[in-house]
Amino acid sequence: MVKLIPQSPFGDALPCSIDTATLQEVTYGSITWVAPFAGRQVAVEQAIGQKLPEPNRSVNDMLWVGPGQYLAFDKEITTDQAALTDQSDAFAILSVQGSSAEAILARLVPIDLRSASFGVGHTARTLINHMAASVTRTAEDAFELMVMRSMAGTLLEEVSEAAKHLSARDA
Amino acid sequence: MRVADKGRIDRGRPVSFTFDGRRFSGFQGDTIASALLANGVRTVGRSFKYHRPRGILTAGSEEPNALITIGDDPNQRATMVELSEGLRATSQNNWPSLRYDLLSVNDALAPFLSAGFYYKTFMWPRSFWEKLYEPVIRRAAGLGALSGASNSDPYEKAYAFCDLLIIGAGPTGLMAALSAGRSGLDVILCDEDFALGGRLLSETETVGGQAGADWVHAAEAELASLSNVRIMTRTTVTGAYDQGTYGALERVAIPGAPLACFWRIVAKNAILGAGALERPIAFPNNDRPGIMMASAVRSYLNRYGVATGQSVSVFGNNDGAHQTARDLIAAGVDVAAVIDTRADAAIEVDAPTYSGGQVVATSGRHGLQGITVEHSGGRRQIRTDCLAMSGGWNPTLHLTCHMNTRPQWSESIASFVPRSGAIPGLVAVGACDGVMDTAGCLKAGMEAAVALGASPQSLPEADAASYALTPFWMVEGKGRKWIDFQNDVHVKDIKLAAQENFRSVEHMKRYTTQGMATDQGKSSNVVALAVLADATGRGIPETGTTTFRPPFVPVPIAAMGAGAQGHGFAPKRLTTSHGATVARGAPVIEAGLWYRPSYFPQPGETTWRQSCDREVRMVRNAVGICDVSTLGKIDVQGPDAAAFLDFVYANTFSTLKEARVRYGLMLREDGHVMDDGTVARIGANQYVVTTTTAAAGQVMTHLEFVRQALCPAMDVQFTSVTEQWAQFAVAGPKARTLLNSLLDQPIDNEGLPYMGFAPVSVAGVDARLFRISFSGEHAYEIAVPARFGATLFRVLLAQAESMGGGPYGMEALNVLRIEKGFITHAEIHGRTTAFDIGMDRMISLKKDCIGQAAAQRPGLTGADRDQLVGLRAADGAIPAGGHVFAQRAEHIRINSAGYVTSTAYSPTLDQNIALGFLKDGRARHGETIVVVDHLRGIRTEVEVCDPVFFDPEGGRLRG
Amino acid sequence: MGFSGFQVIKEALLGQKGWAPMWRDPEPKAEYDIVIIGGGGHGLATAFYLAKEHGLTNIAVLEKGYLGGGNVGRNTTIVRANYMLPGNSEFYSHSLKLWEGMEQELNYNVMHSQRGLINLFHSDGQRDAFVRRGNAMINQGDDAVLLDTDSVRDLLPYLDFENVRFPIYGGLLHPRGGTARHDAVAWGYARGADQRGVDLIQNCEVTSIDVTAGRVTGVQTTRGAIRAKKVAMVTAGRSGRVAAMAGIRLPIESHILQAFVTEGLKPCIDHVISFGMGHFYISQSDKGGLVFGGDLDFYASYAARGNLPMKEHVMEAAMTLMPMIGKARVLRSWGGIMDMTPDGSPIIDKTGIEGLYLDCGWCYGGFKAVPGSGFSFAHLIATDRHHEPAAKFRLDRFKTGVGLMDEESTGSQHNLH
Amino acid sequence: MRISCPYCGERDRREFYYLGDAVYLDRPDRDAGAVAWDDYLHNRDNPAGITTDLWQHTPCGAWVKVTRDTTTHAISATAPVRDMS
Repeated sequence: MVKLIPQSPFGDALPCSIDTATLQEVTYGSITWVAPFAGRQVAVEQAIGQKLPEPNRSVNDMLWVGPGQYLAFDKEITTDQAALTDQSDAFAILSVQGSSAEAILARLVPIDLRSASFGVGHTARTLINHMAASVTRTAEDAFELMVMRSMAGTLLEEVSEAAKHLSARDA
Repeated sequence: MRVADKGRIDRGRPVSFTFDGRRFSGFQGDTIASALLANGVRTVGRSFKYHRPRGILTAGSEEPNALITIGDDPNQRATMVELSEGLRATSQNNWPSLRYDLLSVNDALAPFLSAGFYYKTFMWPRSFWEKLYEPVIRRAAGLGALSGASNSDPYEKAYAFCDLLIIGAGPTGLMAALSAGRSGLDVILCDEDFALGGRLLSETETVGGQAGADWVHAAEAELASLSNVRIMTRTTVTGAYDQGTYGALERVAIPGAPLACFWRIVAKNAILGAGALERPIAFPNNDRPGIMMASAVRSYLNRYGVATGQSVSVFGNNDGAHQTARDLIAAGVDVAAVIDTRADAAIEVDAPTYSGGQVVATSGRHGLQGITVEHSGGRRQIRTDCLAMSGGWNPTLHLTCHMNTRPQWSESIASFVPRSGAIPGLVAVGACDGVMDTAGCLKAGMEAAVALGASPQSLPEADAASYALTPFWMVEGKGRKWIDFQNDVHVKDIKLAAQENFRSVEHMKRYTTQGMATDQGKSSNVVALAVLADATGRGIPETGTTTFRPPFVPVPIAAMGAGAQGHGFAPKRLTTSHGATVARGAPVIEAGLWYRPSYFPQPGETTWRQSCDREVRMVRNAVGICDVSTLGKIDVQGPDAAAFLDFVYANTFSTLKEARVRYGLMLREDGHVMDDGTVARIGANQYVVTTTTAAAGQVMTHLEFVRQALCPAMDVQFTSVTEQWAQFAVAGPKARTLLNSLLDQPIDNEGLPYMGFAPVSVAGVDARLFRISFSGEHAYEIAVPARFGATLFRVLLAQAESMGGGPYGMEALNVLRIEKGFITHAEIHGRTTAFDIGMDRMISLKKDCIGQAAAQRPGLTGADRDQLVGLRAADGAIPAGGHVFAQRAEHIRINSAGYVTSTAYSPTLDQNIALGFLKDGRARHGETIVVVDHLRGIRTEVEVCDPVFFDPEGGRLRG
Repeated sequence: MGFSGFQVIKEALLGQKGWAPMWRDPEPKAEYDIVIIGGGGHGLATAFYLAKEHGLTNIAVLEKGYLGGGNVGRNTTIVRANYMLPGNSEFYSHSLKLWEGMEQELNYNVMHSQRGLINLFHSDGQRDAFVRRGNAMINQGDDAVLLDTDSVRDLLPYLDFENVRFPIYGGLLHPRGGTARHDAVAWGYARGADQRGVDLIQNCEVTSIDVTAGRVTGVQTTRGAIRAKKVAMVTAGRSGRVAAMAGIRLPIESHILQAFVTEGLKPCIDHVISFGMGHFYISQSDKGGLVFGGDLDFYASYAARGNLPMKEHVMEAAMTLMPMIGKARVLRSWGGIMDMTPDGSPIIDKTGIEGLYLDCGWCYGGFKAVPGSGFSFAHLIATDRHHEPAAKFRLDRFKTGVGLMDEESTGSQHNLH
Repeated sequence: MRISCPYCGERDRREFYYLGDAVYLDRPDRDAGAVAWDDYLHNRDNPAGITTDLWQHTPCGAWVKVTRDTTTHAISATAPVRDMS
C-alpha cells in the first residue's frame, strides 16, 4: 500500500539559531489563494465572514498578496464569487525572530522595515535579495518571509549569511 | 617624528606593522600615513607614468600619492587605513624596490613621453602594437596588483532609510545632526573618517569655549544617546541617485566581520556637509616627498601628534596657511619660512616670512631637502625638509554633480560651488558651499536642519575669521610644475594640449589624462582648469569644468557585488525530486534557475550517451519517469477565462471541452512565437495553462499586462501554481499499468483518452492527471501537492523499475522529443514565426489575438524564410549550430541556407537526426544537403525530411 | 603634419613647440554641399570618408558640444565582428577590416589592440547558439575558435570554475576582436577630415532642419543659418530629437547604458571577456583600469547616468564569474544614451525627405561600427545608393518585417534589447 | 530610482519591470493597417522631457503608468493601468 509522506521545503534544516536570531519554518494545513471576481469583494467578505485585508496588511489569517488577491491560511472557503486556488504547498515560509531580525532583513529587503513605517500586521510584496517574496511583521521582533517553495534553500542560505555577518560585527 | 602631548592617538596602545617588510610601530588611532610619517618614512610610492618617488600629500580620502597595498588589497590610501596590529603594507608601482625603481628611467625620458605622444607613434610596423609596444606600455602603467586569487573575504550589502541623511560630521554636519536630532527627526549621520569631527579634530581652534575636539566628543555623546539618530562612521557616501537614493561604502574594520558593507540609503532629505579640500600650487618640482598640503601638516600635528619635518616651511596664498606655521611653532617644531604669494599679506608668525614670495625650485630626490624662494628681496635657498602648501580650498561638492549639474564659479573663494537644486532633496551647506569659517559652518548646519523642520538651537561660539585669498595657481619658470600628481600631468602638458587645439576642458582631460587618476582630480582639477584658461586666454567660468561622476571614492567590486560570489548570483530552484536525483548520481544542469537531472547513470555506464540511449529505449519499450514540475503552470479562472485565452493564444480555447487538453501557441505582439505549451480545461470557467520552463516568468508578466492593460473589462483571475504541484511525466507503453498500480481509482482509455484530463487521487491525496506526451509515447503527467512530491517520485521510480523502467533525464527527454519533431526554445528561439514552424494555420483569424496583425507582415511568411525541417544523416553526426548548404555550394555566408537547432543520435532509429531551419525547407523534403561546422571541422551530408521522425501517425500516443 | 616616431623625437628635442593644432576652428560658412549633424565618431568618420573616398570636401560637421563628446567618448571600447545574422554580419566584417588599417589610413595611433574576445557559455543550448554564431563568422570570412572548458581555463585561469552558480561550458574566441582607445578614434577621424578641408564646427547646435517642398535646404543653428544641398543626421542618443526637427518619427527609444572603470592595476586580464549568463563584459585598458559594463538600465532616458540596481547587477556578475577582481575598486561610472531600435540593429538609410540622410540606431554597439558606418554612410550620401555591406540597415524593415536583424532573439519590439 | 506602486507605495526600481511607452495601451484594431501597427509597435515620440511609460511592480503584479521626465528621472505621477483594488 502506497503512503505519501509530506516533506518540508526546508528539509531538516530548521529550526536553528544564529546568535540572537531564531529561524523556524511556519506551516499551515491549507493556504487558499482568493481573488474576488469583478465587483464581488463584498460578496466574498460575506462568504468568508470577515473583511478582506487592506493592501499591505495581514488580518485574521488572511494576507494581502497583490491588488485584489489574498491568501487565506487554514480557512475553509467555499464561494463562487472569487477565484479560489489551492496554494497550500506553493511556499516556503520562514519566521525570523529576535532582536536582530530587523537588521538581518535590512541586508536583504529593499523596503523600509523600521517599526514606525512597517508595524506588526504590515505585509509587503517585495524582494528578498533576488527572490520575489511576501514579508510580514508578526511581532515587534519577528517577521515571516514567504518565497516560492523551490527557493527554500536559497532563502535559508541568504538569511543565515546575513545573520552571521551581523553577528560578526557584534563579536 | 612624534611630538609630545599632541594628538588624539592612544599612546598607551602601541601597534606594530610592516611597510615593505620593515617593522614599524605606531599607536591606536593612527593611520598608516601618520605612523609612517612618525617613523620618518617619506617616500611611500612611485607615480604612475614617470615612476617618480612620491610621499604623502594629504590626510584624507583625496590622497593621490600614498597608495599602498594592504595584504592582498591594492591601491589603498595610506591616509585612510587605520593602523591595526600586524598590518602588512607594501608600496606599489616599483621594481625592484621603492628606492631603486628601474622604470624611473621614464622620468629621464620624459621629454619624449609628452602628453599624448603615443597617439603619434608606435604605428609601424602594424603587427608590433600587440606584440611589443602595448605590452611594454601596459606593464609600465597600472598601480597596485591584484593577487590573482579569488577574493576570500566577506563583504555585504544593506539598506537603510531615514528622513534626513547628513553627509559629513564636521562642524556643519554635527550642528545639523544636533539640531535635527534634538527635534526628533529621523537622522542618519555619515562620515568617512573613523572619528566624527572633520577638520575640528585637526585644528587648534575652540568651539563653545572648549577645544574643538572636546566639543565634538560632547556632540557625539549626545547624538549617540538619541534613538532617532544613527551614526555611521567609516562610511563614505559614494553616489547620489534618483528619488533620494544614496550609495555608501562602510569600511567595517571589525576582525571576522565583512570587510565592507555597501549601503543603499533612502533619505527624504539630505544635507551635504562634506567640507572642502585644500588644493596645491603648481611650482617646479612640487611633487617631492615632504611637500604636503598645509592642512595635512596640521592634521598630522594636531590629530596624530606627528611633526612632518624637522624644519618645516609654509607656502600659500591665503591666511589659513599661516595657522600651520603657528601650530608648528606652538608645538616646538622649527619653521624655516612662511612664504605668501600676496605682497600685502600680513603674516603674524614668529618665523622668517616672505610676503609676495614664491617657491621657484626644490631639491631632494627621495625627500625634500631645500627650496628656493624668490621674493621682492631676491632669491634665497632655504634648507627645509617639509613644505606645507596651500593654494586655497575647493568645496567638496562632488555629490552635487552626480546628476550632471555642473557647479558654478565663485570669484570670492576662487573655486567652484554647488548649484542649488542640483540633487533633488539635497542641500549643500558649510564649507562645501563655500562657507570657510567654523562659526559660519555651525550656523549653516543648524539652518539647514531648521529648514527641514528642526527647531532652532543656540550656536556655540566659534572661529569666524574670514577666508582671504588671492588666487594663485602656478609659479612661472623652469622645471616641471606638477598638477595631477598621480597621473604625472604638469603645466606644460596642459599647454601642449591647448597648443594642439584640445581646448575644450574635456579634450584637455582626455588628452593629458588630467584628473583621470584614482583621486579623479580632487586636488588637481581646479588648478588644471586655471592653467588651461590661461593657456587659451579664457576665464575659468568660460573654460568650464569636467563632471564629477560617482563613486566619490573608489568602491571595491566585491562590496557592490557582495553576495554573488559562488552561488549567490541567482536563486536556486530545486524540485522535490532533487534529493533523490542527486542520490542516484545524476549530474544536474541549470534550466532557467532550476536544477534538472541530465541523466541517471547505471553501473557500467561510462558515458552520458550510454545512459541516455538506455533511457530513451526504456521509455519507448517500458516506462520512464521524469520530473516536469519546472514547467510553468498557471491557474486561470473566471467568467472571461475562455475569452482571455482566445486572445493571448494564437489558437482557440473557448471551444475546448471540459476535461480536455489542447496544445497552445502563444505569439508576441510582434508576430513571433513567444512560447508554447498545453492548456487543460478543468472546469467550465477554469483552465490550467502550462508554459515552458524558461519562459514561465515572461509569460506571467505578459498575461498580467494583457489582463490589466489590454482587457481591463474582462473578468478573469489567474495565479501561478508552478510551485504548488510536483508534476511527473510517466511515459511509455507501460505508463497506464504503472499508474493504475498507484491510483486509488484506475483509469482506462475511454475515461482518460489522449489529451484528456482527470482529477484523481493517490493514497488518498488529491492529484491531477493529464494525458499528454512530450515523448510521443502513451504518457501522462501526474501532479500532486508539492509536499508529497519527494515520496511520489520515489514510489513512481520503484514501480517503474519493477516494470523494466526507471527515471530519465534531460538528455533522453531531448532525444525523445527530437524523434517526434517537438520543438523547444532551441527552435522557438525568438526569431521564429508560426509560419517557420509550420503552425501558421493555428493562428485563428476568427478572432483577434496577440501577434495576429504583426504576423501578417510580408516579411514574416514566405519561401525566403527558414522553415523547420528534419535532417537525417546516413553517416556522421549532425552538429547543432552547423550551417546548411546546398551540396556543391561554397561554404560562405551568401550560400548559408539555414542551420541546425537540435541534434541527437536516435537509438530508436539507430540514426543521427536533427531539427533545423532551411530556406524554403518544407518544399525540399528528400533533398540531400550538407551541414558544415567549421569550428569543429565537421561536414555531414544529410537528407531533408519531415521533422517528425518517429511514429508520424501518433498511434503510440493514443494506444 | 605627419605623425611618426621621428617627429616625436624631434619635437622632444625642440621643446614640443612645433606641434600644430589637430584641427582648425573655422567659422561656419553660409552654405555647404553637405552638412553633417553630429561630430561624434560616426559623423567624423562619415566626413572623412566623404572626403577621402568621394572627393567631397565642401562639408561641415556641426557639433553642439565638443568633438567626440558623445558615445564615442564614453563606451567600453570593444571592437569585434562576431555577428550572426545576414545584414549585421557583412557590415561588421567590413568595419573590422577598416579598423585593421585605420592607424595607417589616419596616421594616428588609436591603439587598436586585437587581443582576442571570448564569449563564455554556460549550457548546451548556449553552446549551440554560439556554434551557430561562430560558423556564421567563418562563413563571412572572419575568425572564430570554439573553446572547451579546459581551453578556457588555460586562457583565463582566474575565472571561477569550481564554486559557481553557472558553470563555464566553454567559450567562443574571436581572435581579431579587441579594443581601441576610443577618444583617439574620434580625434584621428577629425584630424583626417580637417586635413582634407572639412570644416569641423564645435559648439554649434542645430535647432531646426529646413525642408522645402519635400527637399532639405539647410539647417538653423545656434551659430546661424547654414544652407546645404544634403544634410546627414548622425546623432546617436539624440537621433529621435533631431529627426523630429524634420517631422520624422523613428523606431527608436533612448536608453541608458552604464559603464565602469576601476583604478589602475598591473596587467591581469589580457582578453575581452563576456559572461553568457549575466550581461557582463570586461577588458583591461593599457593604463591598467578594468573597463567593464553590463546591460541597459532599461528605461527611456536622456540623463546620461544610471541607477544602483544595474550597477550592483554588473558587480554581482563580476563576482560570480571572476572573484579575482573583487578587490579592484570602481573609480568612475558613467552612462551613455543609446538609440535602441526594436531589433537591436542600426539604420543607415535615406528618409522620405530628399537630400536628408539618416544614420542611427546603433544601440549599444556603435563604437566598433565607427569606420564601417562612416564608410557606408558616406557612400550613401555621395552616390544615393546603399553600400552593399550596409544595404540591409533599412528604415522600413520594421513595417514590412523583411530583414529584421534581431541578434538577441528577444523580438522586434522595444524594451527587449 | 524609486517609483510609487499605486498599491504598495514607493519602491526601489529593482522591484519593477519596464515595458515602454504608454502607447502600448492604445492597441490598434487588428485590421488597422500596417502604418497603425508600425506606429504602435515601433515608432516612438521618444521625448527628451515628460513621457508616460509602463512599468510592472513585479512582486505584486500591478502594471503602472508612470509620468516621468526622461532628462531628470523626476516622476510626477503614477497610476494603475487598471483599478484592481
